Amino acid sequence: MSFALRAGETLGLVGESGSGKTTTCMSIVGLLPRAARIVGGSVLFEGEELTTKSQRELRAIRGRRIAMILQDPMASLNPLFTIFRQVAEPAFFHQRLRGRSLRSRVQHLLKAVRIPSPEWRMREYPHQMSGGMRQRIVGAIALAGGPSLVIADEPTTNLDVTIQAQYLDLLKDIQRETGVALIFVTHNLGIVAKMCDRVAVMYAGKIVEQAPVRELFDDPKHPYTRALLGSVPKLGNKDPLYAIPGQPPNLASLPSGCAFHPRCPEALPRCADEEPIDFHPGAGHAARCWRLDEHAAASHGRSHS
Amino acid sequence: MAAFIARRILYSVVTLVILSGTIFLIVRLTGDPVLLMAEAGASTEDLARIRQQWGLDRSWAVQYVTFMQNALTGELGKSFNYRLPVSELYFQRLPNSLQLGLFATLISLLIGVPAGIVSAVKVNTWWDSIAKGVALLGLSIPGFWLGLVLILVFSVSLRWLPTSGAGDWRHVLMPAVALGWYFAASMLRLTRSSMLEVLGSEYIKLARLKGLPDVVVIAMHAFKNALIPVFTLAGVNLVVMVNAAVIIEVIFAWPGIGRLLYEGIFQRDFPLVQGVVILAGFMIVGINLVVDIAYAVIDPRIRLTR
Amino acid sequence: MADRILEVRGLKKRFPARAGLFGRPRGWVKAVDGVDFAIHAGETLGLIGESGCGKTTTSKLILLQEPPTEGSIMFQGRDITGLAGAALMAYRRAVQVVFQDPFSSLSPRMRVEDIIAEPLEIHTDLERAAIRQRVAAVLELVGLPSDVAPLFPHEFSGGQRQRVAIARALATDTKLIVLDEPVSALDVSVRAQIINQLEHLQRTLGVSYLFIGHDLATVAHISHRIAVMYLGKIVEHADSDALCARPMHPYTKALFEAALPSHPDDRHAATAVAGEVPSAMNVPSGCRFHPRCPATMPICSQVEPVLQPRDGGGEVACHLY
Amino acid sequence: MRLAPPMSIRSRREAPLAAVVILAALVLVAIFADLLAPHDPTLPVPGANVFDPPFWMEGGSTAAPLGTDFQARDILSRLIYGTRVSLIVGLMGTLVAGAIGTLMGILSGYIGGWVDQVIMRVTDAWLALPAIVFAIFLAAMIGPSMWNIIVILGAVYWTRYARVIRGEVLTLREREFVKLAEIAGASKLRIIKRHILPNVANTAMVLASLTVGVVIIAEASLSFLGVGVPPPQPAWGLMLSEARPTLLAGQWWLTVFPGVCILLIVLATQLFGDWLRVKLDPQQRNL
Amino acid sequence: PYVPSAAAAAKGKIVLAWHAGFASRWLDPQEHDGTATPDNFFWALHDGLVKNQGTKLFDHPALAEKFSIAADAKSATFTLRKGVKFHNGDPITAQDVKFSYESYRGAKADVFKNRTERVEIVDAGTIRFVFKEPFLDFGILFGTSNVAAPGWIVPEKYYKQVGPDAFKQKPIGAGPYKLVRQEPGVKVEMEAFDGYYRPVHTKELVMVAVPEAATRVAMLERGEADIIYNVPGELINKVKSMKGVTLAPVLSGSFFLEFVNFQDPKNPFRDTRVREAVSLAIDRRGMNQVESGGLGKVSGNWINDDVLYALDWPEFPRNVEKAKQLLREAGYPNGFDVDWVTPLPAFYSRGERVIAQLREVGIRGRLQTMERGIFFQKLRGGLKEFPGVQLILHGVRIAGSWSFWYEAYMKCGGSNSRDRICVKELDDKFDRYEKSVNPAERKKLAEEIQRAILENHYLVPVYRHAFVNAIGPKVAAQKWQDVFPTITTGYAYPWEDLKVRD
Ligand SMILES: Nc1ncnc2c1ncn2[C@@H]1O[C@H](COP(=O)(O)OP(=O)(O)OP(=O)(O)O)[C@@H](O)[C@H]1O
Ligand SMILES: Nc1ncnc2c1ncn2[C@@H]1O[C@H](COP(=O)(O)OP(=O)(O)OP(=O)(O)O)[C@@H](O)[C@H]1O
Ligand SMILES: [Mg+2]
Ligand SMILES: [Mg+2]
Repeated sequence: MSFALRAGETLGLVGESGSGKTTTCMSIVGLLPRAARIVGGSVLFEGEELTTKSQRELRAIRGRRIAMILQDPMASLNPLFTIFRQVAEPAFFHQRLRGRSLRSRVQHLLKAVRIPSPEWRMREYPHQMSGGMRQRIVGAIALAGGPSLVIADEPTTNLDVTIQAQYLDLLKDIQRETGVALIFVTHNLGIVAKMCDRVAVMYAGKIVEQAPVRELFDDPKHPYTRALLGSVPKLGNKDPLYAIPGQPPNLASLPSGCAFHPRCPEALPRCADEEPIDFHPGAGHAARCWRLDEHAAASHGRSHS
Repeated sequence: MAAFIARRILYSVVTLVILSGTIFLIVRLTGDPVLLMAEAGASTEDLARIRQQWGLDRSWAVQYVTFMQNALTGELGKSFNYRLPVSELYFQRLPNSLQLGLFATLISLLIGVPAGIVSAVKVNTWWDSIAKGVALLGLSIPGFWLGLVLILVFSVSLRWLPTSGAGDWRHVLMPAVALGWYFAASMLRLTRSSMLEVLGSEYIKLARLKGLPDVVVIAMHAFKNALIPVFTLAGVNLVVMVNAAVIIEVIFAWPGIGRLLYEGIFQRDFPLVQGVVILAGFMIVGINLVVDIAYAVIDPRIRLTR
Repeated sequence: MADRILEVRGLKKRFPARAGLFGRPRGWVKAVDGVDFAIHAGETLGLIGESGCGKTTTSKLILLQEPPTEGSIMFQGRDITGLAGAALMAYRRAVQVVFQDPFSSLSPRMRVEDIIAEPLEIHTDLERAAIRQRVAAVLELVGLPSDVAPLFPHEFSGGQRQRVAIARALATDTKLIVLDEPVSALDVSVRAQIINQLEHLQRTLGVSYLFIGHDLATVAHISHRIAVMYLGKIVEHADSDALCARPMHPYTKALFEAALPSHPDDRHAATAVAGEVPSAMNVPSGCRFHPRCPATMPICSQVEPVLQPRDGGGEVACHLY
Repeated sequence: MRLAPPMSIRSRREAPLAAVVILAALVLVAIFADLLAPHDPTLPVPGANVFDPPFWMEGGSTAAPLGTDFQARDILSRLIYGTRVSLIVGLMGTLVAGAIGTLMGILSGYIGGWVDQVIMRVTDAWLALPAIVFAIFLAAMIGPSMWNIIVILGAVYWTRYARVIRGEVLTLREREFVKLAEIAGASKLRIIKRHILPNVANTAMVLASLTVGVVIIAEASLSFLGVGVPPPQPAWGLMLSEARPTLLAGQWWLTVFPGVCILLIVLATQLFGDWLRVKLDPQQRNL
Repeated sequence: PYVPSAAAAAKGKIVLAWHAGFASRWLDPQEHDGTATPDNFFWALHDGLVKNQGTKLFDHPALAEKFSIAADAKSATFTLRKGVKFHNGDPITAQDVKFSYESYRGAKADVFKNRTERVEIVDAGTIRFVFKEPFLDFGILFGTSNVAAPGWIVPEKYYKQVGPDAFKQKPIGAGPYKLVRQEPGVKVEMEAFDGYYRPVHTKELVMVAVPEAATRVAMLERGEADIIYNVPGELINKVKSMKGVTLAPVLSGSFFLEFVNFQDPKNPFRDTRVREAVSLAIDRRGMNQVESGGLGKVSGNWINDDVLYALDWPEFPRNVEKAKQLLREAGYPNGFDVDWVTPLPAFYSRGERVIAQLREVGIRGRLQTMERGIFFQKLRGGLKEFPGVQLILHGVRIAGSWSFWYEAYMKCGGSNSRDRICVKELDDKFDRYEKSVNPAERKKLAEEIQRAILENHYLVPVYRHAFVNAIGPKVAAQKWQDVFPTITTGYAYPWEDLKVRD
């Protein structure tokens, strides 16, 4: 898979559970579990190759230049340390701030994520915060090192709708103020619609379609993307939903050819044997589907159902 | 917090009542102490006299009530054998037992905790295998055998250490190793599994994502969280080592509480056995309280919510 | 849709919070604080609200997992709060539930056929063969081949498990199924399958649903009527279409505003509602939404509004109207 | 960039071969002790002396290949029969402890309320009672015998099951399949039988596999204190404990052979238990 | 003759490692429990009017310079040695003797109380005990170690002042050693008393309790202990081989077999031939060799020969063939089963040997083990605790008189025999013995009874075992008897005679 992202841009990474979103993010920052390893490819960050860097060099990048917001705000704060300490750590280790300057830095960060009375709140512990506040604190930690890229891995799945809306707005504000680039991992197309400039759709560990957000919603090229869009209920619309048949595949035993072909309503015979390649139906738009192959399109296999 | 501690104390009292009742029954069901106090040819009148002298002629219920009444005033009765108040005997032996228990705890911690951490951090490497091997050995060698081998090697053959008895650090070394060895294994296992659990948590992931040095992540973030169960086990183990290190104390002729208990049991020294077990119970309860409070110090969730 | 299968009146549930030394509660969590609603045969009632507003507690009360502190629950015209013996069993047989987590709601040590057969074993004295037949039939109903019966849950995907859970709920002649966020744990592509399946089952079997969720679009899609809950109270209820067309309570409005766009062009700016749901232990005075309400008035902090009929059917509890 | 396919997880590894082989061998030896042992384990070897060394040493003979003990009995035969005794003690002790503990844990966790309180307080009290007090108590009540030792060890070690199982049940009780059964009208007994018990079985199994070794060592310790499996039964712990003075006298074979047997079985059960734990409990909670 | 500064010459230190934990009550002769163990402490810290020493049974004058027992055995008069003192410097007076006697509450206290009419202080140095009736055993009971201790003197003033319990913590006596420090149950440290009337040779005497035998031997090997008690059979050869170490196999208790309820018609042991067969089956020499390193004694009588009127009896032969023959004659050609063979705890290995030997003649027994306390309790419970066909292997040491043995283990209703054995005609004879005041008649009766028991194999003697101790190189001794000279005990007193090698 490949994707690229410019400074200040927001990329949405959409896909179902287990499609490899988290793994992708973790491999960018070089923190795959012990059992996993990158078998090929490269990660270029501000012109530097990350995959070949040692853990030591990566450590200097993690937290400082690339930060990450994890999915579960309840679990991602250490219960035994104060908010101050946890927010301060990146600045303490990376910028080597101490004493008063460290304190004011932390206050500034907490203010930035709209924590009320930060000088008082930072002395408290995570369990004293509500879920929304915790998630904002995790955001503050991400910002602490002054990163140029923040990867947010489903940061709002456990939040209430109203809190989620607040948080998403906050992220946007911060992005506007600091100009960080954002990779937004989610399975919710609504969030993508709200937040992102570009979208990459993942299926079974691969990016199957990538496009600017409007283009993707208006003119999805990959059948999976289309199906996904069709399966989401919309307010004020009570028509039966479009249900993708079958179940998401198990990554350990992927179908041959295009991984989506067993569930695909438009599958061609070749889909079962040949892995599709990238097609570029428009500027900045890429999709991996044999249907986009001109010749194949001419000789329709099955028709759209 | 106060209510929390109060509730813990209430639980402890219930525990102690159950404990005292159980031990009271058990010692009485195991036979007549008077026969062991008298000579082989003692007459029935002799026995009756001794029985009366110690209040053993009264009904169990009366004996129990008296016992509990006295216990509440800190009076655990007088040992048949030593003719000393049980509490006095206990506290005479306590320093020795504490010395042994603390040394052994230290040894078990020094072996168990670092090895457990290494084994968790380097899980499934040969470090891990070595650590697990050590733990297995610890669990599979009976303490008395290890004790005698130690005496054989370090006292008899090498002549480095005294064989037995209490005294300076050289005396405590072998019993502490023989005692701590077994507990080191359980310490190792526990440290390992609780470290593994913590290391897999989201907040450790986040700590790594912050770009913190591994040492900080493991020593500060992970270990502090993994400490709590280890702490509890160490506390309970300490109490066991202090109060019931029977075998090691016998092998090394260590003048501790374990031997007091051991001899008390075989002599049917009711007040002594009851007293030691109840004081041990107190200690368990006390240690648990200390551990609970220590939790509260370590863990703000408990400190503030309970 | 005239016959009310379930009717709830003045339902309240308080939980003691932080018991003191001798079990003396230091406060009360008013999880459900006076709720009325009715479900008609063959109808779906959607229950929506933010986390902690008492949706699950309401369902627990209906399922008799907790005794209500106050109020009554009528099932087919009969109060069920004091039921025992055969009448209770009859109720247990008619009302089933499907939970959110398809991984936790099936016992990992039981075969699918035994899981589905359990209510049958409890409530009927059918022969093994008959039970097996019934199991096969309900599996068919939820779109699973009947040869999966002897498998264990871990051999299924999330969506399939949820189907098994639904099949179990249908095993007896069920009248009402409580669905507590049945699709929130599922993959996006599978959600639609389950929702379609549920709708299909309702059409063919005529069961009623109490559908609990917090995704507005999903609830609106499946429900005939929707009740909006806030801090243990229903603040607005109406027909699904009417509610979507014109939410009236500021809280309902806030929910709609916070809902995510379905297209990038629908993006709207910062939401009107601020802050988070207060704790159910100290419910604000007056209207419980007033501290967060963008349209709050002095009266809101003093007088608690009651449900009043609203335009387009349904009721709303707000001083604005 | 391509990612490696899902990583093969080591925890799925095969059962530890060594452990399985040792355990299987011990079980076979225990079953066929009568066929394997050259002599009666409780009677002197005719013609042999006390403390004959193993056959390869000077003064040893093949009549008693691993030497003789203080009663001129054949050590090999005693070890072979001892496998039976030690395995029975280890397994049955574990079983008794497991049965009591699991029952207590389930009652405590599932019924809750004062039942829970009582059981937990009893557990606390039990933990404070030294095993030896129990041992002598039971020996006094019903006389010392292998079966009493089993009961004693069961009575001592049930608490660890009770605690762990209770914890497990507390979470199980909140699990949705249990709620579902309750809502469907299942009785408590049915829920315990069909839903709770099968789901704590794994935990109990893991605990059990880790307890066998502990029980065998505990038996040896009780023998040391004179309240273990009574002579002349050839339990390894008893052999080791009876022969301990000879360590000093240089008759190493008397303690080393039973010692090695104990080491082997504890090692094997622990290895097996570790494997089982990883297999059945991938989160590796603190059992 | 009183030597004022006898202890001035005392030097060195001897450490004695014990096989048992110490009980503080052992430091108070007033509560003598009638066993040998406390005598260790009495002999160090206290002194009696008379005591046994060497081969003298009870008539060795100690605090008493001389004594006499009236011919009619109705009174006994003792004259105190002059100038003797307690450790605190107080002189020992006749009043202390009277007090000690009258307030004595240990073993056999009831016997003394019942039989004594009064205690007269004749003058400051003379005291007379007057009995209600002839009290022939008075000397034995009064002066033999290991029996009773009303003749051991405690300081009345001090004893009353601190009370019995505190006395046990800080006893003050008249013995050769005074207490320096004790850790109850663990250690007793003593120092030579320079006011003792006999020379005390060693300055410091320390007793430590070391329950584990191997550890004691290791201590001896390391020089941490100079005398150790109770070397187990397994380690006798090892200790023998240690340099400078002397084994001290003191003859001790007697092991013998009891046929429980043998008079029962259904009991195979009812037949004298069967009992004889058991006797013939026992390999007494082998047992002695293995269990006691050959240091015990294969005696004929089950009663130790160091007590009054003990009958000397030749060793019983071993003859497996004859035993089998007798069993055949008795109608047991294939032998029979014995339900349980119960040895005195924890001498299980002796029990196992007995079983193995009986097995050779066809008698099949199973070992029954029990904890020591339980065993004694069961003995007292009588027949109901030993149903069926049972054998008990007793190991007993009772000092003083043969009659104490008979009373405890043979007499119907005896303190240990209870209802398991009842031989009416012997008991009648024993009654006559008890009533008799004629020593010659008593001796005759005693011998008749003992002979009857042995000839009829009512009890089967096994052997008299050695209580094997070991003496380290530091202790000056030519032979072990120099350190363990006293009969009727297995212990190393009199302590004042112990000497450290120069
Ligand atoms: N440590 C691991 N060992 C083995 N397989 C793993 C591991 N971590 C992830 N996987 C597998 O890799 C695949 C991708 O996982 P990943 O967590 O990246 O998915 P995701 O898209 O983030 O899913 P979700 O939406 O559930 O967070 C999954 O099939 C998962 O089972
Ligand atoms: N057993 C209980 N004891 C005490 N408080 C409880 C209990 N169960 C629920 N509560 C409290 O009652 C309130 C309502 O909880 P409930 O689970 O009904 O909310 P919900 O609407 O289902 O939320 P969610 O959307 O998170 O599932 C919450 O504040 C919760 O903390
Ligand atoms: Mg993920
Ligand atoms: Mg809920």
